[in-house]
Order: sequence, then structure tokens, then C-alpha cells
Amino acid sequence: MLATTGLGIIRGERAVFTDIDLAVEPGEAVVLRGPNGAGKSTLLRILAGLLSPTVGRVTWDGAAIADDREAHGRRLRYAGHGDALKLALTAFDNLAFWARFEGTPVEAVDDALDRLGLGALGMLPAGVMSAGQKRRLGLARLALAPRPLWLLDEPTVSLDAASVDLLAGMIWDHRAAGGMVVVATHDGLSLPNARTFVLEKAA
Amino acid sequence: MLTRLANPTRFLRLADRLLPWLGGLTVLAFIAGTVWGLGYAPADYQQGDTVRIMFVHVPAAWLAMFGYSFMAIASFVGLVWKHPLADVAAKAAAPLGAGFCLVALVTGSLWGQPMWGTWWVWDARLTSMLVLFFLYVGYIALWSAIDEPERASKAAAILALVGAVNVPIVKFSVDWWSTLHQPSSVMRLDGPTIDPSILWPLLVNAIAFQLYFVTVLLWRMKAELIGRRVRALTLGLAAREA
Amino acid sequence: MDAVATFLAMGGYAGFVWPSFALTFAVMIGLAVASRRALRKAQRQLELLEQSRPARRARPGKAA
Amino acid sequence: MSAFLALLRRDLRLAFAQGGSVGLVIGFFVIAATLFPLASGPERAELARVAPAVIWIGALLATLLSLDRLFQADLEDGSLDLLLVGGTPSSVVVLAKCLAHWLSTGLPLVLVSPLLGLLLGLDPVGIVMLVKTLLLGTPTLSLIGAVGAGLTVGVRRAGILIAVLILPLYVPVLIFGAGAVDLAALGLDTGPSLALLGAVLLVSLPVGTLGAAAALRLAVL
Repeated sequence: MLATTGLGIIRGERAVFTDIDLAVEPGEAVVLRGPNGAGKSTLLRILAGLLSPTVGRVTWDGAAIADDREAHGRRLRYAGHGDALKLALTAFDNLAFWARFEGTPVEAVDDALDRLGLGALGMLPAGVMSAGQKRRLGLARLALAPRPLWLLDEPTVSLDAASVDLLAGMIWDHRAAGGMVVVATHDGLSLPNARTFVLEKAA
Repeated sequence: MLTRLANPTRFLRLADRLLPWLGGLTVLAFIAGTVWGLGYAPADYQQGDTVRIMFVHVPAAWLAMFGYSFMAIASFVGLVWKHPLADVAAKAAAPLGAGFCLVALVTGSLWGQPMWGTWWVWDARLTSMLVLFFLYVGYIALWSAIDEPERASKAAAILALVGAVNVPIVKFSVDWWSTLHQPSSVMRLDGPTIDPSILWPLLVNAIAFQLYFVTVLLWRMKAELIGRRVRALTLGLAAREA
Repeated sequence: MDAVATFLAMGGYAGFVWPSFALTFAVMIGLAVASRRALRKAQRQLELLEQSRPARRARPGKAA
Repeated sequence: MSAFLALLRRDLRLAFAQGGSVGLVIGFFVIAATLFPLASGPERAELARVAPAVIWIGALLATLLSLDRLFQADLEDGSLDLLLVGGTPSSVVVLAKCLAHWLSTGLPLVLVSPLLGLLLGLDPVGIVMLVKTLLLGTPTLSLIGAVGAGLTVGVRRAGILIAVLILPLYVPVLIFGAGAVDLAALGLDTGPSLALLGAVLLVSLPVGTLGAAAALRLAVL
């Protein structure tokens, strides 16, 4: 279980947010909402262990993630604003790299491409794909090997309605298998009985 | 003691109490050292009156090296113990160190011209000082290239530490290089012993330079701390207006 | 007068000794002045900001 | 280990792919070195004397030119975040990227250096020593360079800033590297210079990886 206690961060000598207490149980989805600059991306990066909070701490099953960042990295999937694709490589090679990098079987790549409706495009260089296809290819990493925690930052940007439904389905399956999701999103993505967590702009 | 000083407000108050004394002492030591060195210390039998350049050249060179060590230690303290004043001190020291480095280089050149008959020789000491100057320039450039103070301070600290590991290697390599390439006719700047009549004014001036360093360092640290407060307030205003 | 002239001549090395001291003091005074000026500027800005803060606080409800 | 190999393989593929940087770096190195005789005049004895310096400086600048993309591309497309939260220690990530950088920049420079040695009139003894010193010295250039690349990733005018930060730190490599070739030309013992080059490499291995790893963690803040 992922939990934060009294989380606060100062960036540019300004408090982005303070006193965030958030707990995510297995099977649960949390949707982060709030105006621009309220720190949705910042919070996701803290949960991923990319950023250290100024005060407070993030724990996984009671142990602080800062104590073992590598272990925490192995239980999460983070999807940020970039798709993390190399345009010179094919769709398959892009995914295969991430599979090898995290030490999971490369055989899962074909399934992951199929899952996102990219099965026919596997041999195409990522550079010739449309923005929506690139985003789907980036999200295909979610389907590589199961990991308990998904942290998604605006995953629906440049996706069409059908692809958004696809993503919603993936999140549903992930939760049904006991996975957790924290997602920052403005609109579109409807997640049944998800909890909404509103970030206020710090004064 | 250190933790008490870590509080910037307390530090500012202490600095305000110390600064008038430091400033006065600096000026007095300068006058004493310079008058003694220029007027009363004897001229060298070999180098004549040019030896008086030593009274500014040597303290400047010492402080140029001291400045980098200070910066590296402050950076280490800032990175490891996250002491809030350490990176302010490191940033404030850099232009001072660079300034003394420049003074040491130019006065060395002005001393060298009558002695060696040339403005610049690729002597190991001068070359090391030149590389040290470049290291200062890089450090200052990195500070000014990164806008967010948190990232800039940590990046600069990493650079200072990597530089500090490299400085002895650079020094050694330059010494090695100069024995390889240098014709041995170059005169050594320092004799085996320095006469007390020269040593005393030199020490007084060295103390004056050190006092100057501390005084201006405190001014710069104060300015930096207040500047950060200003930055925080303006950003806060901007955030509220948005 | 002679003593002063001898002193100023620096045994014929006046052109090296005096510029060395002049440069040293120029750099040191320059750094000191620049540092003082930065400090004054920061202090002035802080004063200005602290004066304008209460005015902005007096507009409640806007942030909400 | 699998993460290290995967990253190494990917970076090498990208470097040697169409639009990669390998050809450009070699091109720069060769052109810069051949411009030198045009500036100094073609007397062979004179050229042979400065050849080690010219080739070493050329290698140094060619390495420097390729450094600003070392982490920048990964930062821009979001890969850097994932490399750092993938459960692999960041120093391993840096080491893999440095090795890939050396294999795609330093090693090709070493391979074309005999050709430049010939063009500049270096004798066979000098050429052999040149290859040896470059082989020992260029990995250090990549490692120390990685610190500069890490510190400046995402910063304005990173390329020129890297040069200012890193070139002074390249002084020992340059001195021992070019110095050994000079010594060989004079028929003197080059053992100590090669040992010193090796020692500098051993020091820069931890300093470069840890420094660059720390710098990268800052860059993704």
C-alpha cells in the first residue's frame, strides 16, 4: 500500500503544496485534480521517487521509499509528459528496450503492442507515427509486465475516444488484479468508483 | 554552534555585529602591511625593488587557493549535511577566489617581465594558477546558467567537488609537464629562506587579505540571503496573481 | 623631495611595482564595491516588497 | 546487468543509426586536423613535431562536441525519467551511457588517428604510441565529460557551458597523452606517462560516474 504523510514541497522557494496525506489501497484508483500549477505532476514525481519532498514522507507498506529507491522503481510504472520513444527505432524495438532494461521477458512486447491496437505497426519506426500512436506506444509499456503501482500524468493527451476507452479498460484490468493507479487527468478518462483527490493551489 | 548559525536570521545578526570590526581591521592591516612592505622592507640584492610585488602577489595566490578549498569544503557540507548557509558561502566565495587568481596572475606577470625578460612563461606555478582561474570561471558560469537556486547550488557543489578531486591531479600533471618541457634556466620565485625583514610585512599583508576575504564574503552572503528572500516573495506574489 | 622621488622610482622598477599594487587594490575595491552595491539593492527590494505585502493581504477572498 | 547491456545496446544502435553522431564526430576530427598544416605550412619536420598536440586537441574537441547530446536527448523525450525510476542504480545508467559514448566516439577517433598521424608525418613509433595514449585517455574524456553533460542537461547554451566546465579538467589527460607521444619520438621511456594516464582513468571512473549520476538526479527535479 502506498501512503504519504504530511507531504509538502517547496520549489523555486514557493510552497507548491503542503500537508498531503494520501493513501492508495490495492485495487484503488485515485484521480488527481486541480488547477494548473497545483502540483499534480510534482506529486506524481514524488510518488515515483524522482523528486524528494521538502517535508513529509512517502511509504510503501510502511517503509519509506527513500530508503530503497531501486526497489520502489521496480514496483511502479511512471508515464510522464514525454513518450520516452526513440524515433529512429521501430515500435517493437522501443518497447523491447524497456522490457530488457527492466529485466522482463521480451516476448511480452507483441502482446503489449496488440493490447494498444498497434500490432500491425510493430516494424514501423516510431518517427513516422502520429502523435496519438506515439502516445499509445508509450502507454504500451504499462502492458509489458505487471507492476503494482501505475503513476500516470495526463495519459489521455492526444488520444482519440476509442484509445481512451482502451486505456480505461487496461486500468480496470490492472485494478481487478490488485493494482493501484494514481492518475492526473483533466477530462475524458472515466474510471468507475475512483477516488478524486483535489489539489488546491497553495497560498 | 554550527546548527545555531544555520538559522539565516541569526547569521545575519551575527554578521551585522562582526562586520564593522572586520572592515576596520582589514583597512588597518592593509595600511600597515603595505606601508611596511613598500617603504621599510629592504630591496632584494638580486631582484631589487621588484621583490616588493611579492607583498601582493603571494597573499593573492594563497587566497586564490584558499578560496577554492573553502568553496569545495562548503560545497561538501552543503551536499552532505544540507546546511542552508553552506551553498550561499560557496557561491559568495567564487568571485573572490577568481579575483585573487587574476591578481596573482597579472602581478606574477609584472614581476616576471623584469626578472625573466618576458611577460609570461609556461612555468608550472603560473600554469596551475591559470587552470585554477578557468575552474573558477566554470563554477561561476554554472551558477549563472541555472535559474532555480536549489538546482544551481547542488549542481555547482557537484562541480566544485569534482574540480577539487581534479586540482591535485592537474597540479601534478602540470609540474610533470614543466619538468619535461622547461629549460632549467627559469629562476625560482622563492629563495630557500625568506629574510624576516620581508617575511613580517608579507604575513601582515596576508592577514589583511584574509580579513578582506571574510569581510566581503559576509557582505556577499548577506546579499545572497536577502536576494533569495526577495525572490521567494516575488514568486509568491506571482503565484497569487495567477 | 629626493627621498620621495627615490621611493617612487622603486629602483627603476616603478613601471612594475606600482601597477601591481594598483591592480591589486583596483580588483579588491571593485569586488568590495560590487558586493556592497548588490547588498544595498537586495535590501531596497526587500523593503519595497515588505511595504507592498500588507496591501495585497488586504484583499481577501480573491485567492479562494 | 541486463539493464546495463540493454541501455548500452540501445545507445550504440542510436549512435550508429542514420542521423547518428559517429560520422559527424569523425568528420570533424579529420577536418580539424587537416586544417592545421594549411595554417602552419607543410614542412614535414615541423608538422611531425606538433602532430601529437594537434591530434590530441582534435580528439578532445571532437569528444566535447558530442557531449551535449549525451543526456539531452533522453531528457527531451522523457526517457531520462524512466531510466532513473526503472529500478536500476543511476550510476549504472551513467556507466552504460559513458561506455556507449566511448564506443561510438572515443574508439572511432582512436581508429582513425593513425591515418592522421601519417598525414602529419608522424613516424611509426609515434603512431603506435599515439594509438596507445588515445586508447587509455579517451575513456577518461567520456567519463569526466559525462559530469559536465549531466550538470548542464536542460540548461541554456549547454554546449559551450560544457566546454568551459570540462576543458580545464581535461588538462592532465592532455599532458600525459600528448607528452607520452613526445617522449616516444625522443626515444625516452614512456612507461610512467602511460601509467599516469591509466591512474587518471581509474580516478575518473568513480568520480565521473558518481558525479554524473548525482547531476542527473538534479536534472529531473
